[in-house]
Amino acid sequence: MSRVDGYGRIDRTRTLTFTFDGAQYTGHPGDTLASALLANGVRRIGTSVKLDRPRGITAAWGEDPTGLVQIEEPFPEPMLLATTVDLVDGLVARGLGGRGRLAEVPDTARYDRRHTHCETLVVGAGPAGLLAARTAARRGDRVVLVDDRPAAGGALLGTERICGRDALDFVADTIAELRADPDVRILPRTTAFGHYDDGFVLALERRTDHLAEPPRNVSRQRVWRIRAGHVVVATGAHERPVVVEDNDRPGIMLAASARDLLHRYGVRVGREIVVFTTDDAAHGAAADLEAAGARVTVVDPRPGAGGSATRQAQVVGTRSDAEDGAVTAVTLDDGTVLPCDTLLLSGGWNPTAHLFSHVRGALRYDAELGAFRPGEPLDGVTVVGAANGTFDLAGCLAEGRGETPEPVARTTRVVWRTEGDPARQFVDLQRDSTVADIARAVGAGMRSVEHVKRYTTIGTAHDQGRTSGVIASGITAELLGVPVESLGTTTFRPPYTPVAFAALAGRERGRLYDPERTTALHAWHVEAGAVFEDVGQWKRARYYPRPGEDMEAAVLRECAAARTGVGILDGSTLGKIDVQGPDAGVLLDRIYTNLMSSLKPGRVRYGVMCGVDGMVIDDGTVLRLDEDRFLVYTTTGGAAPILDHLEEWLQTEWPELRVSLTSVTEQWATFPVVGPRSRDVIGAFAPHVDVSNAAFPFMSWLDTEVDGVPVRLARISFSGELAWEVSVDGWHAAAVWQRLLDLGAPYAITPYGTETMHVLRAEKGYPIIGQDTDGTVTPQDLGMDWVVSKKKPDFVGRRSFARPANLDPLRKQLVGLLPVDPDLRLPEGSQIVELTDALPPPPVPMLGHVTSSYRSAALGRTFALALVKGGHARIGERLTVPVGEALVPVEVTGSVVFDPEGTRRDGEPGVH
Amino acid sequence: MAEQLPEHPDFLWRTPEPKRSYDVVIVGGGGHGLATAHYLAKNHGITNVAVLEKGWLAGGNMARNTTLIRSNYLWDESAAIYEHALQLWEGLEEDLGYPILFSQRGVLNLAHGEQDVRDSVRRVQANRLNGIDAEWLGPDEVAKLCPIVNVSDQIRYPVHGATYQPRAGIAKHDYVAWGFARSADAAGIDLIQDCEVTGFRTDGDRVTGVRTTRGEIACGQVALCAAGHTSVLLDLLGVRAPLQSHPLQALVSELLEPVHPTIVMSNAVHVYVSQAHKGELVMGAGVDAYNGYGQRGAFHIIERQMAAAVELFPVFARAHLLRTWGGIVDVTPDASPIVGHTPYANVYLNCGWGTGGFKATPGLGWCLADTLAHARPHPFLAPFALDRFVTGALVDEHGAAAVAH
Amino acid sequence: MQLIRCPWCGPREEVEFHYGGQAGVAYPADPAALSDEDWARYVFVRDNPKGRFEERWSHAAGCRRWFTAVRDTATYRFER
Amino acid sequence: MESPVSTETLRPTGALDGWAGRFAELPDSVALLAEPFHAMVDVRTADPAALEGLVGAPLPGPNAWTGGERVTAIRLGPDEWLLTSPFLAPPELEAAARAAGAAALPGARVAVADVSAQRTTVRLRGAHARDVLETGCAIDLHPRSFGAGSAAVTLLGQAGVVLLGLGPSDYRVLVRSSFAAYLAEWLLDAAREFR
Repeated sequence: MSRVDGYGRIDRTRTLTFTFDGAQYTGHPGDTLASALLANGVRRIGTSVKLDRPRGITAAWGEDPTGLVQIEEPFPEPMLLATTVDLVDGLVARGLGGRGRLAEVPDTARYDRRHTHCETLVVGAGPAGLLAARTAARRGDRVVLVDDRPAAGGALLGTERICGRDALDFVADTIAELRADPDVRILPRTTAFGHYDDGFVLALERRTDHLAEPPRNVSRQRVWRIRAGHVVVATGAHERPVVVEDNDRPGIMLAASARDLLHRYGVRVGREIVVFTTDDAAHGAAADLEAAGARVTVVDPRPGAGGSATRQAQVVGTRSDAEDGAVTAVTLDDGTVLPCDTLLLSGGWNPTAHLFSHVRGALRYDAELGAFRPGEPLDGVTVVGAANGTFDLAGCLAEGRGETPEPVARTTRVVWRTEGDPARQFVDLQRDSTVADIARAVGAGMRSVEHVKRYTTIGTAHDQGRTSGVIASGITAELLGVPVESLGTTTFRPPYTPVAFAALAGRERGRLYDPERTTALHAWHVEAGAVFEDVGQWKRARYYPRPGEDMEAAVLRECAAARTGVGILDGSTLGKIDVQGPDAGVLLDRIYTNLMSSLKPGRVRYGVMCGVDGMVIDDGTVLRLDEDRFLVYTTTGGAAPILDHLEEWLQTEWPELRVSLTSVTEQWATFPVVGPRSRDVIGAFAPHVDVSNAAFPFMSWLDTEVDGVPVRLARISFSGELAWEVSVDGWHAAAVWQRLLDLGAPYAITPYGTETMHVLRAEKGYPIIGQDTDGTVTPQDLGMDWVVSKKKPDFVGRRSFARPANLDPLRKQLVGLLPVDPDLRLPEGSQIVELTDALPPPPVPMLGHVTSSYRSAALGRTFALALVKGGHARIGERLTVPVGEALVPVEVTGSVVFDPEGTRRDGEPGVH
Repeated sequence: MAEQLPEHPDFLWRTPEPKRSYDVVIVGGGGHGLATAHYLAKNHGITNVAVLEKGWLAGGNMARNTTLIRSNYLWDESAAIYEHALQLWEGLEEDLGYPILFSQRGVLNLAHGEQDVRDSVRRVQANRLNGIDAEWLGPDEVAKLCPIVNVSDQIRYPVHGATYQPRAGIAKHDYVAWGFARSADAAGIDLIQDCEVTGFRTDGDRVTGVRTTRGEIACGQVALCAAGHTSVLLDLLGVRAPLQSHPLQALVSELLEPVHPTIVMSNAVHVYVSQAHKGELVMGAGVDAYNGYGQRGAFHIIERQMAAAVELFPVFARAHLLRTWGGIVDVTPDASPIVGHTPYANVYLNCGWGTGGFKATPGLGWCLADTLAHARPHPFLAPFALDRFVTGALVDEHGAAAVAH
Repeated sequence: MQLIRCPWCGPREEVEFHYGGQAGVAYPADPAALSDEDWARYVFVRDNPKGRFEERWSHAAGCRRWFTAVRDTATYRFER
Repeated sequence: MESPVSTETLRPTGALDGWAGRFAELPDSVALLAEPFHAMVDVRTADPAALEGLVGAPLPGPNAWTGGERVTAIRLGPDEWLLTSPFLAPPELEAAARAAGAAALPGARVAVADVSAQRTTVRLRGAHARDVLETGCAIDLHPRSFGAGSAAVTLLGQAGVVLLGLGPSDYRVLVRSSFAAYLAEWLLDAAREFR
């Protein structure tokens, strides 16, 4: 055991048991998996991805490139760093060889997100960040302070003193002051992982993994969406190793990480430690480890660095004769071999400037530092402390206060690597990429760091080049003989650290993945046993099967009811737009292909809309309510886009028109009551209304009241049958629906769904926009020249009708198809070719495709609608539809296959 | 140990100084430009060619795409060029002598609603009649091919089935680009990096020279292969084309043991996933709505993508997003490319591939080289001429390409 | 992830807005008088600059009003 | 033909009638209550002063609502307000708005549309009400930014809403009726943490 008394913030009064690679160990609350493993003397964590070499823990936190583990219990999670996994009782983990395993069972943990706003966001609760947060809070800002570790303090964990006090007291006091401020939110265990425009920062809070018994109703992880007036990046720096031969063995670690492990977890990473550094900070780490009982030899090539005990030399290699592959000795450039169990490396520090870089902050190379640091400042972003390349404590505190610190002379010697075999000098320990790989890339002609990165894969792994990126640039520059600044570095992109997919999905899963829109009758449909279909976000009743019925049987029954008795549909999802104003008719004339301004109040007209490209985008009926008021019905899917379309034209093109548009889709529930007996039902429903053909003709409407409830009746038919649409406000929808069912009971009124609606309309050749059209179909293609006004000088799309391609006689046109075998229903989507007994070799010329296809109760046979090249001229011809291996002959007909004369519109002759 | 990628060759390309003049100047050193150079040399013996790249070779969309290769497009015109490309992909490794890791693992395009099913059957039938491998699969068959897809009818938008193209696949994008580059370089073609085009010298209806940050270069013919930056070049020429450049994002996870044997796309819930050779999940997101040249997009698009992914693939819940990035895609009104003549007699345009440019790379390169060699559009490219927007004869692939990749 | 300033509602998240492309492209006074080329230019061709761009946006999830804003397509920054 | 006579009157139903039981299970810190049957009328005008008499106060400016004794006005857009009233029947409110509009300045047209059933209302209050909203509403809900009298047309989860600040930890949410069930489910789910 390498746990040292008197160090660390773990709770030694309690013991936790965990399993790693099949063996049981113990640790304490406050440990990470890495600290507990090191405390138990476990140094080898896994093997490397390419060369299968043993790998240990290289750093104390998220910058570690080697200590990857697979969690198995409490729930499988791949590719976590042992350094960031909180130890809990019963944890089961294993080391990885570079690839993780996904759980086979669903993750039932909760994830959520939370928006918050502040004047100042401070990322990082080290000395600079704490001061920045305190300064902002004291001036009255709302402050959010996030830090990715469980406790604040950052690098203030060693023996530093601030204003004569122990640094940790300063941390505690500052946190206490911030906590007392209701406008300060402190988020520990929270990693700011992405920085976007306008002060938008995303941060992942790990809320429950450290708890012995995570509550089920609390999210495991939360994505904070922080909108800040000002972002203070105080994210510190990552220590940079010096690359030496065989630098990938377990037991080789960054110097500051060893110090961190000692002070946070009471883990002394070795007894015989060699510290190889070209920077001053590691001398502090050496002193702390020595004080904790280790024997430490410091190797530093800089003349006069450290005390007299420091050896002025360089480490050029490591050796291992240990079973776990851990380092057992290092070799110096003067030939000395120093036995040891641990090698700590430090070549200086790389500012953690990711959050600055995410918003396109330019990084510039600082040759004294041997690192890239923030360059030109950005509006709304301040980088302070080590993240800004300011490494002295006084400087960090000054920057935290918003002051400019005194410049401090730099003493780092920038050494990327020492002498040795480049094939065993690892630059990216996770990708097994070496100095030799970089040399090969340069030899192959690569001159850009991006190419070198891709050639060598350096920086593409889990750690995204935190410890390797700058070194790779440095070594590449050396090999090319150019300055590092001319090469630059690869781009930092979000996320800063890996984030679970489920955390980003948040609560948008299952039923909340996308809203389900429902009509006022939804409960009734459910009760009635409806089978639903998704129509955009709507749940619409597709059919209502009776016991023993499949869809076909149910739809045949529903169709028959509507054609011979009476049926009723919930058509409430149709879009409805209230169009008001003296120029309402002018607007609609410009939007619809036909004339709307000539419609009389009390009357209804069908209309078609096109885009400027002349293609049909929507259709529906228009009711003129008043001189200056229309009610426009759109398709279900068209409700939102068509309102947007109208608003766009009105506001951006014709603002002079005195018109206003209001969506009333949910205001009105609409129920088509359809069939030869519909007059009986409507007559009973509104007994004071004369429902005779003479008094209430086709395509007219009126408002009335039933039991004091305003009701609108309109004679509109999407089936060819005698029909009324009953509209009522949504409050009274359920009651009116039930009333219609009660009154229709004597006529066996039959609720029908969207499938029956589709069959009935298809029998009449009425197209469904989006099913019988696909954005390439004009009104003329649909055989609807009659809906295109010849009188109006212009309307949206009109000019496009005159383009050459629109005049092509071989355009695809809507026709009916009757399979020669009346029992064969063509699959919708089937392609159509010339009549043939055998297909020629591909490519086979195609004539079009089947858009709608049904079995018709009224016809006693199947039929289809199709878009066919030059289809209108082909009526009467036979064509072939390949279905599976079969070649199905079909006859082209007009698109109206049922009651083409329209005799049923006013009810069965003789009735009324 | 995980599966390893093959090593790159010891030598790839020279770093030449630009000459004063070339027979053909290709603007844009991405996949399309490099492939065109390769086929100019290989098929037509034309090697006095420069490829001008403003940054590093293949550093734009070629380095940023999600590497899906398929040819199951709806319309005959699209099917012809993409199928030509797919057939070239099938022999490309041999042609280039470069291990491009072309893995024909098949693509499933999921259908989530009745209209999706109709559109899918329509496309499958069209593909088959065009000689392209395509099948319609029910949910059970989808689950057999890709067991991790949630085909339960209890999800918000249940899977009603899928189209399947077995010959579709993925390839390693850098390897493809570098293979073309190495081949072109070996044939004597100059690949010139850090060379941004800043203007054109014109003489009547011809362009006689290209002005660059590395001096002026005289040219016999010019091919514009600049993808998202095409409009910037066309502005220099005073030519207008119906192009809008948008950010398109993609992302990868960490390395995972194999879980996903094929490629799954879903237009309805906007997701597209494959698992690359080393084990990372590669996913494409939707296009950001606004115009942008920033090679980055908005994060809510990624979040929505993740929600869709976890909904369709519950096992992905604890996979981790490792890296996101963005490319710049040039989108046309009909979601089909624009290739062919410009108002300048010796300048050819190749753009508007939107989200689908990678898969076309060899096919486009082959046909554009042929176009340059014969100074007329290759028959596969003819339908994609700029003048289709005047006649109205569009090749509207929106239905098939809403999430194209 | 922009914070876009609606002239009527103030700054709101990008997701509340609908993008409308280039601003100031007027509907032709007499489309019928245009050549096919000119009509195609109106229907399909829009500027696509890298840099300053005058655009239309609609506050779709808010007041539903269209407005014109100037944005840099390279940095995504709106001019205030 | 004889028609069966219905003895029942046509009783109104609210979009969230079925949810009362689940709402009742919530603690006071996240209390949810459906408030059906508020009359609502959409008014568009360039002369909002014409409606002051009806509302009993000047019509509110951006991101605000004003409550009179019987009628509340919520600003939806630069020339658009939503008048609501739990006391008046929809036709009464619509008629009152039309009557008020008739007195508008010459040329300042007033358009009025009854939208009472277009949206439904949910009241959310309690110590954690803001926490619940902040899981899916991106606007700044800090009381200094969004207090009593504030209003926003915005998104909550994936539903478009009109959000009203009534007082500390007290909000009213107006949602399109077809999204009401989704929003109820969403709110209940967000409130799970506080149960």
